[in-house]
Amino acid sequence: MFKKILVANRGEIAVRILRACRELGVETVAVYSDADRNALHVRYADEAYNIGPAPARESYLRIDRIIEIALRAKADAIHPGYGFLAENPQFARAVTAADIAFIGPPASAIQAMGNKVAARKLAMRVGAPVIPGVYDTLDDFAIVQAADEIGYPVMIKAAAGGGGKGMRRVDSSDAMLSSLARAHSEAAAAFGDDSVYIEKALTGVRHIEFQILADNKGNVIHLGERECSLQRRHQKLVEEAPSVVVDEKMRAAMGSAAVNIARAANYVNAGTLEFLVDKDSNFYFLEMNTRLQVEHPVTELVTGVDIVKEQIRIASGRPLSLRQENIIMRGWAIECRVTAEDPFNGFLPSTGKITNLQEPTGPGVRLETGLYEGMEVSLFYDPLIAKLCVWGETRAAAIVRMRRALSEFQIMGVSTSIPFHQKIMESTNFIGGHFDTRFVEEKFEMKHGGSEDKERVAALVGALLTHERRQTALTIPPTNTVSGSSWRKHGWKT
Amino acid sequence: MFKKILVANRGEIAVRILRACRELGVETVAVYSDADRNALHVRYADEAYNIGPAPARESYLRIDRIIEIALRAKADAIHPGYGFLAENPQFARAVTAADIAFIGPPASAIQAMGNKVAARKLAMRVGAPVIPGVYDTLDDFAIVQAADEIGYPVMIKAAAGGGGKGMRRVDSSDAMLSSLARAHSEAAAAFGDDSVYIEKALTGVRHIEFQILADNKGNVIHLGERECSLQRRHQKLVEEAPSVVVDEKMRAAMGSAAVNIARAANYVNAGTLEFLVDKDSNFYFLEMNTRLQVEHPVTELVTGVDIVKEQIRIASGRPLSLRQENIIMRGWAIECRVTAEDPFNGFLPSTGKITNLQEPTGPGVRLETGLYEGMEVSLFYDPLIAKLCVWGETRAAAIVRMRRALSEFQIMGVSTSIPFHQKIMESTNFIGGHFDTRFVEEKFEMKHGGSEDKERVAALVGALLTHERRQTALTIPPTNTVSGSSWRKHGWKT
Amino acid sequence: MKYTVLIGERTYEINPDANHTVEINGEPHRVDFRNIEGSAFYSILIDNRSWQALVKREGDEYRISIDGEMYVVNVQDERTRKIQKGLSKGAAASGEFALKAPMPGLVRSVPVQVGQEVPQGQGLIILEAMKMENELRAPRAGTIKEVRVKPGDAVELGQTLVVML
Amino acid sequence: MKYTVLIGERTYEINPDANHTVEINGEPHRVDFRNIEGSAFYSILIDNRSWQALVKREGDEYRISIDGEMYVVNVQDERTRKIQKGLSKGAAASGEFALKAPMPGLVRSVPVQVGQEVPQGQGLIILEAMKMENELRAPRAGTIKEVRVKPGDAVELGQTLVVML
Repeated sequence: MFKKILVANRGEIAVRILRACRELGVETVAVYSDADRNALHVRYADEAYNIGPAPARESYLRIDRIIEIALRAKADAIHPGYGFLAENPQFARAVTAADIAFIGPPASAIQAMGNKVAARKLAMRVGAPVIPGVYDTLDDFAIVQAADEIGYPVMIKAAAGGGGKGMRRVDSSDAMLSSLARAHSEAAAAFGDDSVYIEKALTGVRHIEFQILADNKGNVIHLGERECSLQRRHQKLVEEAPSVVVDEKMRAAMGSAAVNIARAANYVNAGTLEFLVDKDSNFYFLEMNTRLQVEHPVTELVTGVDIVKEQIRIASGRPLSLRQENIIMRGWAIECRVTAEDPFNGFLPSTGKITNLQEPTGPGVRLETGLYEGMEVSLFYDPLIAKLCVWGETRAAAIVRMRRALSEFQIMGVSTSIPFHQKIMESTNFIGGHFDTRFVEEKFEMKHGGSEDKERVAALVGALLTHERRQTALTIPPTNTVSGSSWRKHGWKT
Repeated sequence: MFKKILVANRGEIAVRILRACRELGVETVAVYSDADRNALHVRYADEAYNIGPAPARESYLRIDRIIEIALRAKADAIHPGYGFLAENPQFARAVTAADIAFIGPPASAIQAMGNKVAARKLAMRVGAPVIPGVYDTLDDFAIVQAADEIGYPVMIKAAAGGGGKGMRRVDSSDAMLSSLARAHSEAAAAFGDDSVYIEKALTGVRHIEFQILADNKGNVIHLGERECSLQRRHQKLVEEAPSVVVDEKMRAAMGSAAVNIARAANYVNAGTLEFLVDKDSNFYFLEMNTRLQVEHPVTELVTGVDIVKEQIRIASGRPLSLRQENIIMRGWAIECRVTAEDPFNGFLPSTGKITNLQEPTGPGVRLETGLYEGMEVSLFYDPLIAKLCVWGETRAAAIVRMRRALSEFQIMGVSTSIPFHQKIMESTNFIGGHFDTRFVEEKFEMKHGGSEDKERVAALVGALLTHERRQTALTIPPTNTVSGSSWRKHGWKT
Repeated sequence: MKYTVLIGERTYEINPDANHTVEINGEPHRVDFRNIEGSAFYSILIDNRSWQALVKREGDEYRISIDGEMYVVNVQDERTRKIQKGLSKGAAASGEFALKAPMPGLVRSVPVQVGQEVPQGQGLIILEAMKMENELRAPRAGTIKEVRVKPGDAVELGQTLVVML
Repeated sequence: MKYTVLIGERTYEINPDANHTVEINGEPHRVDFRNIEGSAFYSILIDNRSWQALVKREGDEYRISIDGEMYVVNVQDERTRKIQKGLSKGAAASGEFALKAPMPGLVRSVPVQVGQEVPQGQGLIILEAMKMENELRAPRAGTIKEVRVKPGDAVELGQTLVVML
């Protein structure tokens, strides 16, 4: 086992990894930007080093500094978390070159799966279904011919792509040539590589992914699926495990496809295979995420496996202690990604200081967070501020528990996505399991309007606080703090 | 299902039950004493009613007031929690007489199992092993004869007893008559009934209990065992599920004894059968607790069953949806009872205001608490202030997780048992599973003495804060708050 | 003292000095209102109904969260209300309004032109910040007077983007 | 300014004004000390080692919890220390000491008698409160001067139970 692990990340995921290390008895090193000096991950780690100014490119993306600090602090491993450098093969390579273990897949696997066309070809080679499309580099004329064969609508995507850039949907043959021209130029601008490919545009599909674990002895298992269809602009909002549309047979088929692809890629460590599933339960491999996934807790809650600890064990050279037959999903888990965004205002990022915080707890609730009172939510980093996860015996039990936990979660200082999550948990479509990847954007609407009862209480509280201030003002000099009241008006007393 | 449930309790267990109600969509009524106006359970409930002054006998033990409020608020059920009125058959009877459902066993079962001698006889009738002893009302001469047959040491116990009162251990025949005389008078004073019985005093035993659930259709199942041997003066301190000394065969035997006793008592709702287990794995029925147990969360964590929700469902007349074969224990759970007591000073109760609070969270951690910043911990009620529970894949994983969670739990304002729990989690005897009910009192010692490193940091913090105050005093008038510092002294900067 | 409380478009008349009760829009209620020990949390029992409020004062306004729902609350007593009534009539609904960048970012598109009449809620600017595109909307109906940015411009926090009349 | 810090029996000399560093018992360290936004929590980096402190001031003392370990910390600067040195020499170890009830309760037993010499840590009173018996111990060695209660007495918080010399 490692003696000291550097966590090259911030926020809730850094704290998550530091907790795993503390439980494993491994010493920890945090790195932080100027904006994060007081962050929880800095306080939680055994050692902490500044790596530069607030912007990520000057701190959390600085490969050179991170490795320099790992060497200085004598860390023998680095965990990249997700985001930042987690899927950067240069980083994995530089870490390994410095004789430090990289807690993640080998650089070659990151690179191989990073090319979307190469990944799909690899999936096809092992017989995993992919979305009907043309993955070869063809000239535009051949692509148009192929599109006619596949049938419209089709998606044009950049081969080196990711994050929706260079992606466009084409509904008919007429628009194909002009769209291809624009896709080429966008791809060239974004990735320095103008090659594109086409895929059939599927509608009414779900986004379902499989978690896999692979050791460096060739053992590969999967931990079942996660349902991630609730998205907005390709950002996941709510995830659950298992999925209502996956039965045992389908799980076995998709799981074995996932394991076969990972094995063909010589994959080691934790990874996620993303699939689209259509209404007829056909599934298609989409891409692989070669890192720990944001939504890994839902899998942990239903399987009982601690994925971060497994990552660390695998990276330290240990064989998997789990076999496929040990993996049994029990109950149901849901995660809400709580972000500092205003759901009533087009999810506009919200910044400011967290002045008050009340966190949910109790049965079946797991909160992953880097929040604290006094924290500044800035625009430098991802708006994700907490992941609220629940487990229940059934999906229904998990949904009502999530409602309960959301009602307990109070954050003052920034707008958050909590009202959105509350609305989702009340939505009959969500409760019935009827949704696809377009659900949030096409069929879901956020409207203001709390209950009349609550508004009346708010009015009363405002009046009583003002009343108190008026009376206090006569005796002591007024301050700007709101506190200390204990006020009572009883017609009669119990 | 019920429409509105009154929770006749306070503190963490009231909040636990209110959470279950909120998840079930049932409205809730809290009751509170004058000392608890600001308590979490008051704020969490939909309605709240004052029931009298701080002392429990004038508030939480007032059967008349609680029923009056239940009727006024139109509650159709009452949950008693544990302690207070939970095992008072008059309360159960009065609730039922007011046409309100009692979420617990029938009064007759509370009464039957409340008499320790009657409970043991019932156990013997169904063939469950009990501690060798004499449970008939004999004259003292006959008792001495019986003691000689059983063999010393023996325990004299009050038939109507509980909580250790009137209980005494006798090591030889010589002391028997005088001890009996004193036991009679103590029992008469404490319970108004001087009858006593004797039992063989077992040494090196473990306290292991079984959770059962019984519906009113005659279905009875058990949810496996809890290990509760870590006690101090008959107060449990740490519990776990399962137990290291119970294997599948023993679990089946003890579980079936538990189920048989409950069935013979016509028991309905949740209950707990307590056993002693000796070094040779012989088990003996001790007594039954006819209520929700403090330590129920460890069973919930390993079985996935929500015991409080099951209690409510059973009381509303529903049959058990679970069968014995559905109950599968998975992983390991540990609970630490965090109390406001000073473990370095003979567990002296500690009172005061909670000025600061940092609660543990993250993977596998469940906190049951009624704590909040500003709360007054008083001597009116039980010193239990929080239950910290963890789940891990294995016992070892649970122990290291508990250490991690304890290290995150910061409470300022009262002394707590947290250092004791930390010491237990580091103890080789505990880690090895080697302990019995006398372990804490006989083999465990609390010594002061943090690490030198930490003391040095404390010294530095004190000096820097004083330094800051000295400098601030020159410009602004001093206050008694400690805050606002941001101080930095770097030989060089990273 | 009676208070007039404004939340959104609704008005509440609250009199804490009524005989033994608090009057809300003329109806009497038993009220027990407690601060949780110097924090921003309050517990309120209204006729034994229990509520929790989390309060932040911002100038003359309160932001009050009741069991998670957020309300912006304005309180006026009888005197100040009479004074303000004369002054502020309709002020919010007319006059110049400057849309400022709520964060630094990159202008992706400007779907309005000078002279255009826009309804309330019309998107005025699409601003890219972090990984997201954010639509900035008209807070009320009006006419576009100036457009000070164009697609591709990098803007600072607080920079004026569009001016409406 | 140099400070002398007392924790239990140990003494630390701390000089925050040393050139570019803080000296702890003469050894220089790089220190970065931050309050967490007006709370009682502090983050301290000492030569990049990270610690969290939770601080409560009580009169002249601090109660400081470092990662969960509690320390009672007394800080004296050079001047006050010189003054106090003359006054308080040995004061804590002699003089009268009154053992007061730390909570209301019932005296269960009094295992000491007037005139008895007791070592530090000797149990003086067994007090029953709530469900528990609590042993109150001698904070230092001494002689019992008075015993003011007997078994069976109900006592109030703060009532003097035993006086030691």
